[in-house]
Amino acid sequence: MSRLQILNENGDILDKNLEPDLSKETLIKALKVMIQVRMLNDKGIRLQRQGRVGFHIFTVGQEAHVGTAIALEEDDWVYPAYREHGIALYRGIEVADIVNHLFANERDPQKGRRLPGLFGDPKIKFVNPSAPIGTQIVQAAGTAYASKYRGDGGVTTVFFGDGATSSNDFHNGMNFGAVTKSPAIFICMNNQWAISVPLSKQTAQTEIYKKAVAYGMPGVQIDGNDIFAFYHAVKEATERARNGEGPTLIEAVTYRVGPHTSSDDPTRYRTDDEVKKWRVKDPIERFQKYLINKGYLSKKDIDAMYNEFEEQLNDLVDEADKLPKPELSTMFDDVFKEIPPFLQEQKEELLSFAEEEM
Amino acid sequence: MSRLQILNENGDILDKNLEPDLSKETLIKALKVMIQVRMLNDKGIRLQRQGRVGFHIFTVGQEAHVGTAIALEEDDWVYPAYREHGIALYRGIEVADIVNHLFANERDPQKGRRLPGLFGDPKIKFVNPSAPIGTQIVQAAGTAYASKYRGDGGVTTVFFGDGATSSNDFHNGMNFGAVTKSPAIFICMNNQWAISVPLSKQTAQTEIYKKAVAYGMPGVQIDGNDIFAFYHAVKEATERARNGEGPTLIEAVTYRVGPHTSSDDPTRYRTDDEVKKWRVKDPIERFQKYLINKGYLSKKDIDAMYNEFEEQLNDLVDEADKLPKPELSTMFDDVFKEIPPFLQEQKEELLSFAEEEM
Amino acid sequence: MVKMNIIEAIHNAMELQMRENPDVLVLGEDVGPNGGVFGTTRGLIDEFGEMRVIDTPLSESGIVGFAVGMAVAGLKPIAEIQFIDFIWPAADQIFSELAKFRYRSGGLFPAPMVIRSPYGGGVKGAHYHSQSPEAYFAHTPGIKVVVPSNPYDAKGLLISAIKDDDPVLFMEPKRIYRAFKEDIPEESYEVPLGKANIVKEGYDVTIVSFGAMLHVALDAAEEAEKEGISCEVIDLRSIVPLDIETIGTSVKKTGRFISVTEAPKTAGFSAELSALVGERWIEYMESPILRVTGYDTPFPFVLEHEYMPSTGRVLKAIRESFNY
Amino acid sequence: MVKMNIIEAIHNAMELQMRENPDVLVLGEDVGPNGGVFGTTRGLIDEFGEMRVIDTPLSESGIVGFAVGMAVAGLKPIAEIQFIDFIWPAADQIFSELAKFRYRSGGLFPAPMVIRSPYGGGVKGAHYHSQSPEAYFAHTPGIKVVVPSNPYDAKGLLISAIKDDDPVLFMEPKRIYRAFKEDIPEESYEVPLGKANIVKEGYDVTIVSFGAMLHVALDAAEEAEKEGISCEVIDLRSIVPLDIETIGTSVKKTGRFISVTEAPKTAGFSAELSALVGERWIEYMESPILRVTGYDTPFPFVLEHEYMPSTGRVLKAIRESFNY
Ligand SMILES: Cc1ncc(C[n+]2csc(CCOP(=O)(O)OP(=O)(O)O)c2C)c(N)n1
Ligand SMILES: Cc1ncc(C[n+]2csc(CCOP(=O)(O)OP(=O)(O)O)c2C)c(N)n1
Ligand SMILES: [Mg+2]
Ligand SMILES: [Mg+2]
Repeated sequence: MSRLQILNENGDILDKNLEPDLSKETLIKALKVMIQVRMLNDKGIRLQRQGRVGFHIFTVGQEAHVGTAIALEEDDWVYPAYREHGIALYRGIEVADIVNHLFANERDPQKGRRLPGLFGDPKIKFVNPSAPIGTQIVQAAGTAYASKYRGDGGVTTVFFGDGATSSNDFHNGMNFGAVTKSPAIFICMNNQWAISVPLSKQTAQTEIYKKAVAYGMPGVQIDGNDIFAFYHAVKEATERARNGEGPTLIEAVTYRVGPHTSSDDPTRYRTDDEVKKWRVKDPIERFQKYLINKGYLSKKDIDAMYNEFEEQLNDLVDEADKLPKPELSTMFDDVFKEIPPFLQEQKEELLSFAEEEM
Repeated sequence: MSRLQILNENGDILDKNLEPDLSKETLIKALKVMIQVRMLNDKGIRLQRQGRVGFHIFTVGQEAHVGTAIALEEDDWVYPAYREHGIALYRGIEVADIVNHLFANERDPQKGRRLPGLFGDPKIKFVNPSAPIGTQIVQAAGTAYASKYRGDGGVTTVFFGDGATSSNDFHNGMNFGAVTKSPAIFICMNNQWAISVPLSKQTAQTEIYKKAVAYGMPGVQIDGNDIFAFYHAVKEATERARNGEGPTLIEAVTYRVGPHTSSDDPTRYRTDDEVKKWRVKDPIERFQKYLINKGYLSKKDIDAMYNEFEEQLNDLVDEADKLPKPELSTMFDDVFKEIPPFLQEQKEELLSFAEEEM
Repeated sequence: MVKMNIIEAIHNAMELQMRENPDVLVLGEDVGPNGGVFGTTRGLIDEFGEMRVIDTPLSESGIVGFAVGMAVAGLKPIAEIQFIDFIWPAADQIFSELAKFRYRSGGLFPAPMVIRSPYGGGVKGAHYHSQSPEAYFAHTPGIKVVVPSNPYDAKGLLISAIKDDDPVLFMEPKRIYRAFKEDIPEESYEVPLGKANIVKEGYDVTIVSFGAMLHVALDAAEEAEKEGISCEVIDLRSIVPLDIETIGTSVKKTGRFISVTEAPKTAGFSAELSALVGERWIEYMESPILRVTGYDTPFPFVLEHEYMPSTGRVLKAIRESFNY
Repeated sequence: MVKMNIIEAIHNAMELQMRENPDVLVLGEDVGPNGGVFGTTRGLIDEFGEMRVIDTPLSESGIVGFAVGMAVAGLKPIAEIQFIDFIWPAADQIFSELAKFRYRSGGLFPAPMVIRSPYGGGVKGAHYHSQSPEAYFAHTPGIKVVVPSNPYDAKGLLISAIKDDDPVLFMEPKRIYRAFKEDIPEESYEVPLGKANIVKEGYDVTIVSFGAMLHVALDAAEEAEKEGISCEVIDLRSIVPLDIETIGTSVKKTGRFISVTEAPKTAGFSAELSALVGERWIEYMESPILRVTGYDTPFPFVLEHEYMPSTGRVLKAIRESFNY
């Protein structure tokens, strides 16, 4: 089997039969979201460098994942890894929620409890990501099972990296998903690196989609920088899933163009040449070209999209930056649904200490 | 790929080219060991039913694993699951050590610390098995790596069940073994059941050898009741391993003819018909037929083997049964190499309590 | 009223809850046609079908992680870990995921579910079928830990656990699974989480325990009574949340304290109990704050009864405490 | 003598041991060309090659289990867990395997090795890059647990750990990885496992801590000194085996006790310390046995400094203890 590519690096459709039948509005929305992801990334870097935000997770080069969101229904579930902000944006997360989260301020829906970039939103069934690698893969299989059990027709999609295929819960998720024939879609964002560890040191089976064989599940490999390949592969997988035919593994071959996070220095372990090779495969560039060729958008329209979001983002950042951090007392919320007496006591102790001395 | 069978159920060689070139002595020794395994099993059941021994692990029908031992060198390592007593016997464990272990008496090399059947012996590089399923698989990969690191030419073989393929450490062992190209041989004793869970509920890839694909490793399927198939497949795998070509997964298709352990009642979950179907595939019967056809042994010789071991076993049992359990003070040994002060204190406390009141 | 042992009470709790709430399902190794290796799920698959009573692959991380995903979607899974000694492959799903799901999401993603598992020694289970790891879970904020000591509580606590809005680890004292029967109501009832039970009143020494050890504590207390030492015996029932008030009331009355737990001593839950007494009620104490526990060795096999707290060892501690 | 911070001292210990003993090797995520995410293994791959400095797949269970297999074969692996928060996938290999290998085999199969891992909060690491799980390991018989608080000890304790005949978990206080440098010998030396260090003598209150919290305890003790309260500060260095004697000698002298640990309070290692005091030296105690700890919540992010023991909170406890 060969790697599925529909939209090539020049923005051309390789096989007209595979060109997705999507409305202009949908396509433009998808581009808008990809641009937002890119700009959130760039803004995040700057904020982190300025010390206004504590940490940054790079997403550059992996924005084609937005194709997944186009293929899903509103009631489907998504478990992101941590570079799939596009799914959340496409499904309608408030950009303000993301920005407040980055600043971990009092309006952060997650109450300032997570590293910037690790957010979820139940309104759009975008599950709050963990940091331990791989754990979400088997959880997603369980959520998919819930849809099967209820017969609600829902599908659960889960993202994870190439490094995550080595985790315990990749094995568990694939196995439990397949043996229960749950409507799950496993999407490996194979960006070639797990921090400094290259794929060749991660596994001796570097064609990750072939790992599906071990679980009796179909596996497909796609160009992970091609939004249409995503759309196509996910759409097919949802159909199988909704037909009761069980899960699919999709390997999206892409590249982590940026550092792992703001704490990482990739010059220690990889060459610039390799990175440059991938820059030309940029998923946004090619999609823009396609839309321009198609006559859906002009260069100017696209510039306007950037400018519009830039403004929105700047406003949100200004506002978010001014807000205080969550109140001290919130530390004790959400450990349990209700604060039990022993924790209430600890809370009072801290609050009274704070009053006296802080 | 088809399932490798060399010796069929009637004791006939299917393909003369594959008949192993082994000496009469070796073959007779192998039969003797298989018989010992069977008799240890039968004796163990009786002792357990009489309440003289606390627990029993059934081995009936899985004795063809002895073929592995023939293929290995003395310095190779073996990690058993818990039904591979034949490897230990072939490699020269003292039967008395096993019997004393079953009685958990003061001569038990493991000092009465384990359930009957879970024993190891460093003299024969037969590693003490765990009870948590699967953990040994990745340990074996590490031991194999040690041989590679030292360049000592050693190979590490590890056994595990079909149920164990679902464990975290199957995934880890296969992955670490393959990516480091360590000289490991992974042998899955696919006996169709994990207690009451049939293979079809364990995994959607019921051809277990195909799981090797996920790790970029060769996988082979053999008749797990055929001692020659074991010998052949393991021999080939050792050659690859010693050549630096990395590990192999061998799926030995066999059947757990008995209950899981003395605590299990298989009538709850499977039919007698299924069991009967497998009884005729008995690995010992067919090997005996082969040796008789070959003119290496007569029916009488074989009977003598049984009788001889029966006597040896009875003597050992009589002796073992009389011995007291390990001394109270041994409870505190081997937590650490030396007993640290805080533990010494606990030891003295218990000993003085025992003196006063027990 | 029906007479039930702990196994039957647990079975009954699940059966009733499954009838009442279609979101409740059961998963684990051998829970289907085999009915669980101890029989706690026997027959459930016949009544509720294999979509709701799931024989899983052999992976505890799989079982818990899969259940967490169900809980995220609003189901209420009861995950069985065959022996609690085998819970460690699931440690990441419990410590990093289940316990933190609600908190880390700012309350947006609760994932309440129940993990049931037999624990404890005294059944010739050796090394890996005997351990009592409550302390690991008690030290993990976000998960409740419950241990019944009798059939009535087993049923009522398990029903509460299933109905609870938080993750609950329900530890089952397998040593006394079938030790005795009690009259218990046929219908559903709850024993609240977080409330200890004063099993025996007394005024000289407070003894705190739970699960199978409660009975050892009680036996020792009765022996002590004969020697004229009056012990108050408290059954914690919940380890998290802990009923600190009931312990405090007792300690203030008796001025003497012993906890009885079977896990290794160092950093066991008994240490937490001692620490509470030492930080809150030291002024009332008339003698050292004692622990009777397992020793700091892995769980042995033939010497298990010497390893575990026995009536004799508890009695010795009572005398020591009283005669100090 | 050379000036080194903790990172450098740890690096140096490994480098020297690898030069001395060909059986020592290093494995973990990103330990190769990247030199570890904190730089503790930087350059080792250049000197020792990739057979001895192994970049592993992303699996902690794999890392520890693979290392256990090396140890069974007589090698001495040093396994790095990138952050101790990510140790849970390896829980089964540590709790069920590594810690029990020697015991369960009757002493026939020892498997000594070292697990190194950065731990602790105060570095804006949030939920999963901040935890301090020493209690889980201290409660597991068969594994030693060591935590240095300064470069000298870091090097000497790590060398002892590598040479030790038992498995050792070596927890590295990442908050003070680069906080200060000390003059330490260039050559190999050992700081014995199981020996605490009296960092500051005093006679009013005993404060016991370890790792990064030691410095918080010390700061508070110095503040207290100004108020006329003399604190003795003990750095445990080893949590298992614990130097009970040194603690006892101090407590008998001061009659007051506080432990300072950053993990959640319930069933933390501080509970063990309190329990020891309460069972052994209660007659000497002049005030409640106190703990200053993290709270019983998952580790927060923006509120981390409020969550963790601070000089202020320790000082408050000192005053409480002294003025009781
Ligand atoms: C269990 C666990 N171990 C280690 C880490 C540290 N860590 C964070 S991300 C990462 C690499 C992940 O690689 P991959 O899965 O390929 O995803 P990518 O970052 O490339 O998107 C590592 C090792 C972690 N978060 N969790
Ligand atoms: C981690 C773990 N979970 C559960 C168990 C309980 N258990 C013991 S053996 C077994 C089934 C093993 O099946 P398989 O691997 O196929 O080996 P077989 O017994 O068939 O030889 C189970 C579930 C265990 N020992 N370890
Ligand atoms: Mg990656
Ligand atoms: Mg099996």
